[in-house]
Amino acid sequence: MSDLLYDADEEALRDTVRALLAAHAPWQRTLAAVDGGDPYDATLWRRLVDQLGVTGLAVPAEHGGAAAGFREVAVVLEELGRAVAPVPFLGAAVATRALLACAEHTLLRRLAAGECDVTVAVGFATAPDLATGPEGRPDPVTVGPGPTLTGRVTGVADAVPHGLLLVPAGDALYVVDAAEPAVRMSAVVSLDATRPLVDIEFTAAAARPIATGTAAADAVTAALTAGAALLASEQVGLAQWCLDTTVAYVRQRHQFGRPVGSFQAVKHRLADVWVELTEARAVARYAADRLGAAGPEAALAAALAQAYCGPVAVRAAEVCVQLHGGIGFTWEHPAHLYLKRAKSAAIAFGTADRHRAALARLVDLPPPVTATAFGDAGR
Amino acid sequence: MSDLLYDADEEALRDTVRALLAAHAPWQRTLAAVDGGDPYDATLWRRLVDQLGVTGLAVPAEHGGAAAGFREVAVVLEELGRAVAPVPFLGAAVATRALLACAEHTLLRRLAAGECDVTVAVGFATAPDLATGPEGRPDPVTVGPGPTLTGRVTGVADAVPHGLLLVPAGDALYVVDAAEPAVRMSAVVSLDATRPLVDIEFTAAAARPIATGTAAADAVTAALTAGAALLASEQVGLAQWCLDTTVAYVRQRHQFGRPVGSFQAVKHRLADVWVELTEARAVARYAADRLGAAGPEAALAAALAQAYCGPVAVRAAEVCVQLHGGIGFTWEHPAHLYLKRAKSAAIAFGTADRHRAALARLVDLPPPVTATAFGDAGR
Amino acid sequence: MSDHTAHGLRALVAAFLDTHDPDGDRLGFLRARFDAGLAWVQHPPGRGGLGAPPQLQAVVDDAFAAAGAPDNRPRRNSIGLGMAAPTLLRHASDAQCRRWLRPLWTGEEVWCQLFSEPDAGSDLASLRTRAVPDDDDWIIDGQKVWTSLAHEARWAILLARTDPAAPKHHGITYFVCDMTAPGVQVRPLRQATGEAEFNEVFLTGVRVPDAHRVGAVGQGWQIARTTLMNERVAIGGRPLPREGGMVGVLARLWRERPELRTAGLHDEVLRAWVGAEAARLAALRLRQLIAAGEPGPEGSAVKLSFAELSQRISGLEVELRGAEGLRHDDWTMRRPTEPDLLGRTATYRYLRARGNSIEGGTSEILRSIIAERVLGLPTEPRVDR
Amino acid sequence: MSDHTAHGLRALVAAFLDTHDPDGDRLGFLRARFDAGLAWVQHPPGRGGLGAPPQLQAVVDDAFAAAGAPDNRPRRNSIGLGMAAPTLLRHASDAQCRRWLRPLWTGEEVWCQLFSEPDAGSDLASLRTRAVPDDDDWIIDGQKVWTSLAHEARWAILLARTDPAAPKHHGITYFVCDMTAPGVQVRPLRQATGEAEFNEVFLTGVRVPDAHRVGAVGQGWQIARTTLMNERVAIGGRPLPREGGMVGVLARLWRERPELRTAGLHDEVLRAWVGAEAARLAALRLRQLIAAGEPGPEGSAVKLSFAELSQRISGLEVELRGAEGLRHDDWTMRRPTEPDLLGRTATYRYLRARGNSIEGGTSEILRSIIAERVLGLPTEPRVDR
Repeated sequence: MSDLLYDADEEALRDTVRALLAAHAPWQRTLAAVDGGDPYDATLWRRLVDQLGVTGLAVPAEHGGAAAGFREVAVVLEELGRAVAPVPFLGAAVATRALLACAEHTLLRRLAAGECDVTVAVGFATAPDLATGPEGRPDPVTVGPGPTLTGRVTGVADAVPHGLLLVPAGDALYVVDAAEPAVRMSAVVSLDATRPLVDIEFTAAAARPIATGTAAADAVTAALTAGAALLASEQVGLAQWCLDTTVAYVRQRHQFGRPVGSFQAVKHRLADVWVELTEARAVARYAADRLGAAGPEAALAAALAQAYCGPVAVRAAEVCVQLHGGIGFTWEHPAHLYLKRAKSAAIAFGTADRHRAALARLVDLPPPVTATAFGDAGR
Repeated sequence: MSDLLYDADEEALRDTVRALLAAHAPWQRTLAAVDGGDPYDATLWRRLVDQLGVTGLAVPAEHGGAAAGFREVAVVLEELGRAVAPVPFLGAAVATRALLACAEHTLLRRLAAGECDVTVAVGFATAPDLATGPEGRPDPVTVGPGPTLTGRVTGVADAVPHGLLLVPAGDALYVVDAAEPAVRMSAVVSLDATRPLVDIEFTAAAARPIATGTAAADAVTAALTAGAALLASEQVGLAQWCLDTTVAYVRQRHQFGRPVGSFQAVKHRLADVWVELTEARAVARYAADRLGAAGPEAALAAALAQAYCGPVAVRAAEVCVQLHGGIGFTWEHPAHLYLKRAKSAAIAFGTADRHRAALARLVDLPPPVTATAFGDAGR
Repeated sequence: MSDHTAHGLRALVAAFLDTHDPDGDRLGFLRARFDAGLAWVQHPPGRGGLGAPPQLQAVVDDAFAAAGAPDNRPRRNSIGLGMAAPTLLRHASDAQCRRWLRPLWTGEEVWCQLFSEPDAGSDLASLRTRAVPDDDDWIIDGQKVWTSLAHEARWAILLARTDPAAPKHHGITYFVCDMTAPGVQVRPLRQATGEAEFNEVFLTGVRVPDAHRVGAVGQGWQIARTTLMNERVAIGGRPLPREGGMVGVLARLWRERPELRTAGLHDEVLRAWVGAEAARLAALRLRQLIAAGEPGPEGSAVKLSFAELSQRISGLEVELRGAEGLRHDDWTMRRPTEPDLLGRTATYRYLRARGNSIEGGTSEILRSIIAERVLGLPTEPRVDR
Repeated sequence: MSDHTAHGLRALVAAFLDTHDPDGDRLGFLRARFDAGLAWVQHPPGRGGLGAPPQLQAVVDDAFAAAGAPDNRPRRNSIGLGMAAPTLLRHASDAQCRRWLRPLWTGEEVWCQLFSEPDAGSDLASLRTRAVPDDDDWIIDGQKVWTSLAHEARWAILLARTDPAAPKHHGITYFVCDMTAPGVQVRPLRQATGEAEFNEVFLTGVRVPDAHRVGAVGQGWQIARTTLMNERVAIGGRPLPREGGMVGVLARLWRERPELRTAGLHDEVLRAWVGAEAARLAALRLRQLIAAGEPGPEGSAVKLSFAELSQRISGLEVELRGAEGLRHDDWTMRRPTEPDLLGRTATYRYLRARGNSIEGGTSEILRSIIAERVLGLPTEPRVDR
């Protein structure tokens, strides 16, 4: 039986991260960075890496990590979601899972030590079940001549300049240095302005394979499964902020001589958000806990997480905007940052309907046999 | 442009039917009949047929009818739905459409004159697009030797003893006299106790073909399309009763020192029912109006009607039960009669999802090309 | 008296089984188990327990089940075990506990609940049943409704108004009423399903000894809150395996009847599965959270989800069955002790589930409780006090 | 003056076109059309109309369009035409109508609305902007918000409090404010979309002549209801062809991009299509109902459905686009005169549509209006009057 609670270490980690974000990443700073066109907060990221060692949390002690695990990574992501903090931690966690699968200990050690950023170079919308073969991949990259890569991968999240990229190409997984001139990253205008996306062009870029064949495919699948599972905790943190902020607002805002929060329609809508959030938290904890498990349970928990938590976060953000009335619709209020992140996150690692289709396979609820959808059932 | 309102004749017809039902079909009488195990109200049916001539409404004047049309039939059905009246009018209307398609004027004249009951012998759950060929039909009936029919048709609504049955079999449409010993009707315990269903067994029953080939298939499709379209008006009437009754109840019922209807959660829920009902009425009127139209518009309007109005009536009945609290859940309150009819009607002539699939074809919104539903889209 | 660990309790059960034959006299075995403190281990010695941590109850139950010992048929006395017992344990006197708890736990005496009235549904505190003192008794007059098990019960927990002049929440007292007393009349109340799972209970000059009053006069409302919170936990709180409950029926139907499948309903079935699994994990997490504590308002969320899911899933199953969904099994009036949500037809499930959002606190009331007690939102302007 | 039939009005338009060149001076043509009573045929002669049945307006518009005549660019002056004009026609004096209606209709003068305030959103009647009499003028001080077109408008309809001591709905007066007057300051208000479609308007000692007061002092709230009912009809009431609006964008995307299709989203697209078509038919039926009457509370239903559908459909489109849905076109601040709901990206539509359930009456307020004015349900206990 999974432990779905937070243990004392996890609560302590949460407090530390929350305090650091409160001090250094208030939303006003994030909004100003978005306005300035350069949302990633490198200073904040260095603090998280150097002071708290977040990139080592899921790395075993023998490779220089904190040997805590993905449950702790999930707690950090909850807090980052709560603050819509513009740092590339989710991408680093996904890369960690890939490196663990490849037993790429040198890179794991450098990542844990905060010496380099590593990102899996796959479009942010890619679902785990789309990463397993070259024909399913949305942006195929070709190999050769020699150990070089050529091609274009679009919409990659958390790919910071001067970092390392893990690129699936052909039947292998390669490491490429993003600082090389043969790698061109161009920024995209992303819906979620606090999580920049880039298109990456490889022109015979030097590459080093770290896994081939099934091992490479499994590593990418494991990484994207981890992404889907961990993103759920970010979504829970985001939804919690939306609920807390809205509750505080409707308690204080008066209309018709009463606090807006005393109106039953408002109360019941927030109660529904709370119920959904309560369920999403259990689902996200389960997914984080099962990440280490063998067999189909990790895939099932991750698919469940994105089938459930993505829509919950979107609804929480939408209710936040709605119940703030006009003010929640302005650029000067942070609600739109959360709305945009929630809607983007609902696409990241595959939309909810894709994950439902994955569940259909995992729990044996197959689709109708005919393809036409017209003359299929006897009624 | 369709006229979506009720004209003066239609309003007058409504008033007449409503007055007759108020006098002769109060729900207490219907509930008592249900308890007695014989829900069809033959006396009421004779009044509707003989006094108001409802079976002649859609029959042209030259064949002894009132030459009013299916818009008027729909108005009568609204009132019957409002009263959950246990009479076989819907089945008669569906049969009228089949007889019109077959130009079977003798039977039309007898039907209009109230001399016989006629029913299309197809399972009540059959969608229009399932009636077009022997392979699609849920209960195939075989022909021969000679002009006789053998087979079993299950779950037929509005098939009264001693009436005539229109039976699709082979590539033709036949008339069979239900009073014949070769025809055995056995009652079913139906969810909607105010609309009995029967299973019908034909054992070399004498039959007379009234249409063959495409004409027969088209007649059955037209009849079931009419059923889907007209049922929407019954659903609108049913939903209107649920809304009116609930509004009256919550205005009078007090809890916490206030009328229950002054609580915002109750008010908003009923407002949502009203909005849906307003839309359902427009959809049902459109479907009734388009029934006479040539081309795909009648099929489209009927599919839209059942894709939209079926779920609206179910929700209205569910809200009616919920907002009545405990009393609405008792056998002594009529709400359950409406709930059961609404839920059954949502299956009659095909469930909403089937009609959405039909719309997909009619308005060119095709399903995904692959049948697996797993590896289908590039994201 | 012993070490309160899983190991220690397993040893206690083993010792008990050495001296009590699980295949012998059923009631004798259960009474002895109660007296040994192995009924409700978290409660105090003398009241069926040992003062052990509540999470060890499962250890004890598993050990008895493994030995093939008889259980107390908990579903036959759900109100007694789920609502009366927690309230008595917290608020009743020692003498009252001695009289009532053991036969309650063993199932010798079934309990029911006399709270709701025709005009006091969601607004339970507006109840009008009167209790008037008369020497050492109270004379009860009034009408109660929605009483399950009343026709089988020996005892009832009862709320009655003892001070009509006091503000509505302050004039109520909590009693235990003997259902065999003169003046208690039970009539079946038939529901939309055709069954009469509940009863109306008419109380006419019923004498209740003052010794059967629980808590102080006028404190009934506070005590009833213990009962009601336990009701919500009891309704929603059973641990389920994956695909336990109605979603399992739906999933099996989908697997076993490919001819029923349509593309449109496929996604609805998947959504229902996802919703049910999320609710299951949330209920599990709640159990982990309250393992050592009191039931809190969080139980309301579980009950709310349960009601919505059971309605949605049973409604979907009726549609998925199509032509079969038009048929019911039987409208004959029956008097079951509890609803048979998994055994009968989809139509029965659909109809019965409509009651899930009404009984034990409507979904509207639960949302207000969550908004006020969990989220701290302000109450509405009150006009009734 | 002539027969008010489709035939008669077509003849009038033909006669007008004989003497006025549609390719000549645009403003001259429009002014003459107004003076001929062919602007709003249902209104009285002298106010742009002929006193004809309102359903004949479409006949006249069609006849002018067929002749290639210039129109009055209605989308550039939507507040003027949709809200100010119906209010002025019903409540303003003859002199006021003479001054304002013609340039409003021709588009020479754009109008905006100064109703909402930062602390008076849904509770509009709690507005605090003050109007103090000073000789034949009123001196206005206050802050208004959510004012579209304020930066282009010559005139504004304005609500201000003239009697702070009166109950809140009785101390309000309706004015027309000259937006070029000293003391009027307009600042753009940027939204979640990045655009500044609205403005904040600061009013500091602005002089409004008493001749620009509409209706009696203290009657502003009653008059504003005309404006607001017309707003809701204007927002939701345009007749659309099938697949007009956002659902058409979604349907075309589905047809043209088979690689985006998934089984789960197929049913959602179909549900959206069904919902949009039902709402379209309901709006059509409402137009038929009110063709000859006044706008009533039914318009609230159309506005409510429009908001829900636009949000649902745009949200679905973003998901259907998948990887593309992660991308926006441009966050640069722009100042559009109206939202471009069909021209920009799905992400823009999604973000902009969130405002549809807030602006012009929140969906919560509209549900209460329907419950009270259509269904006759009781109001909530009021604490503010």
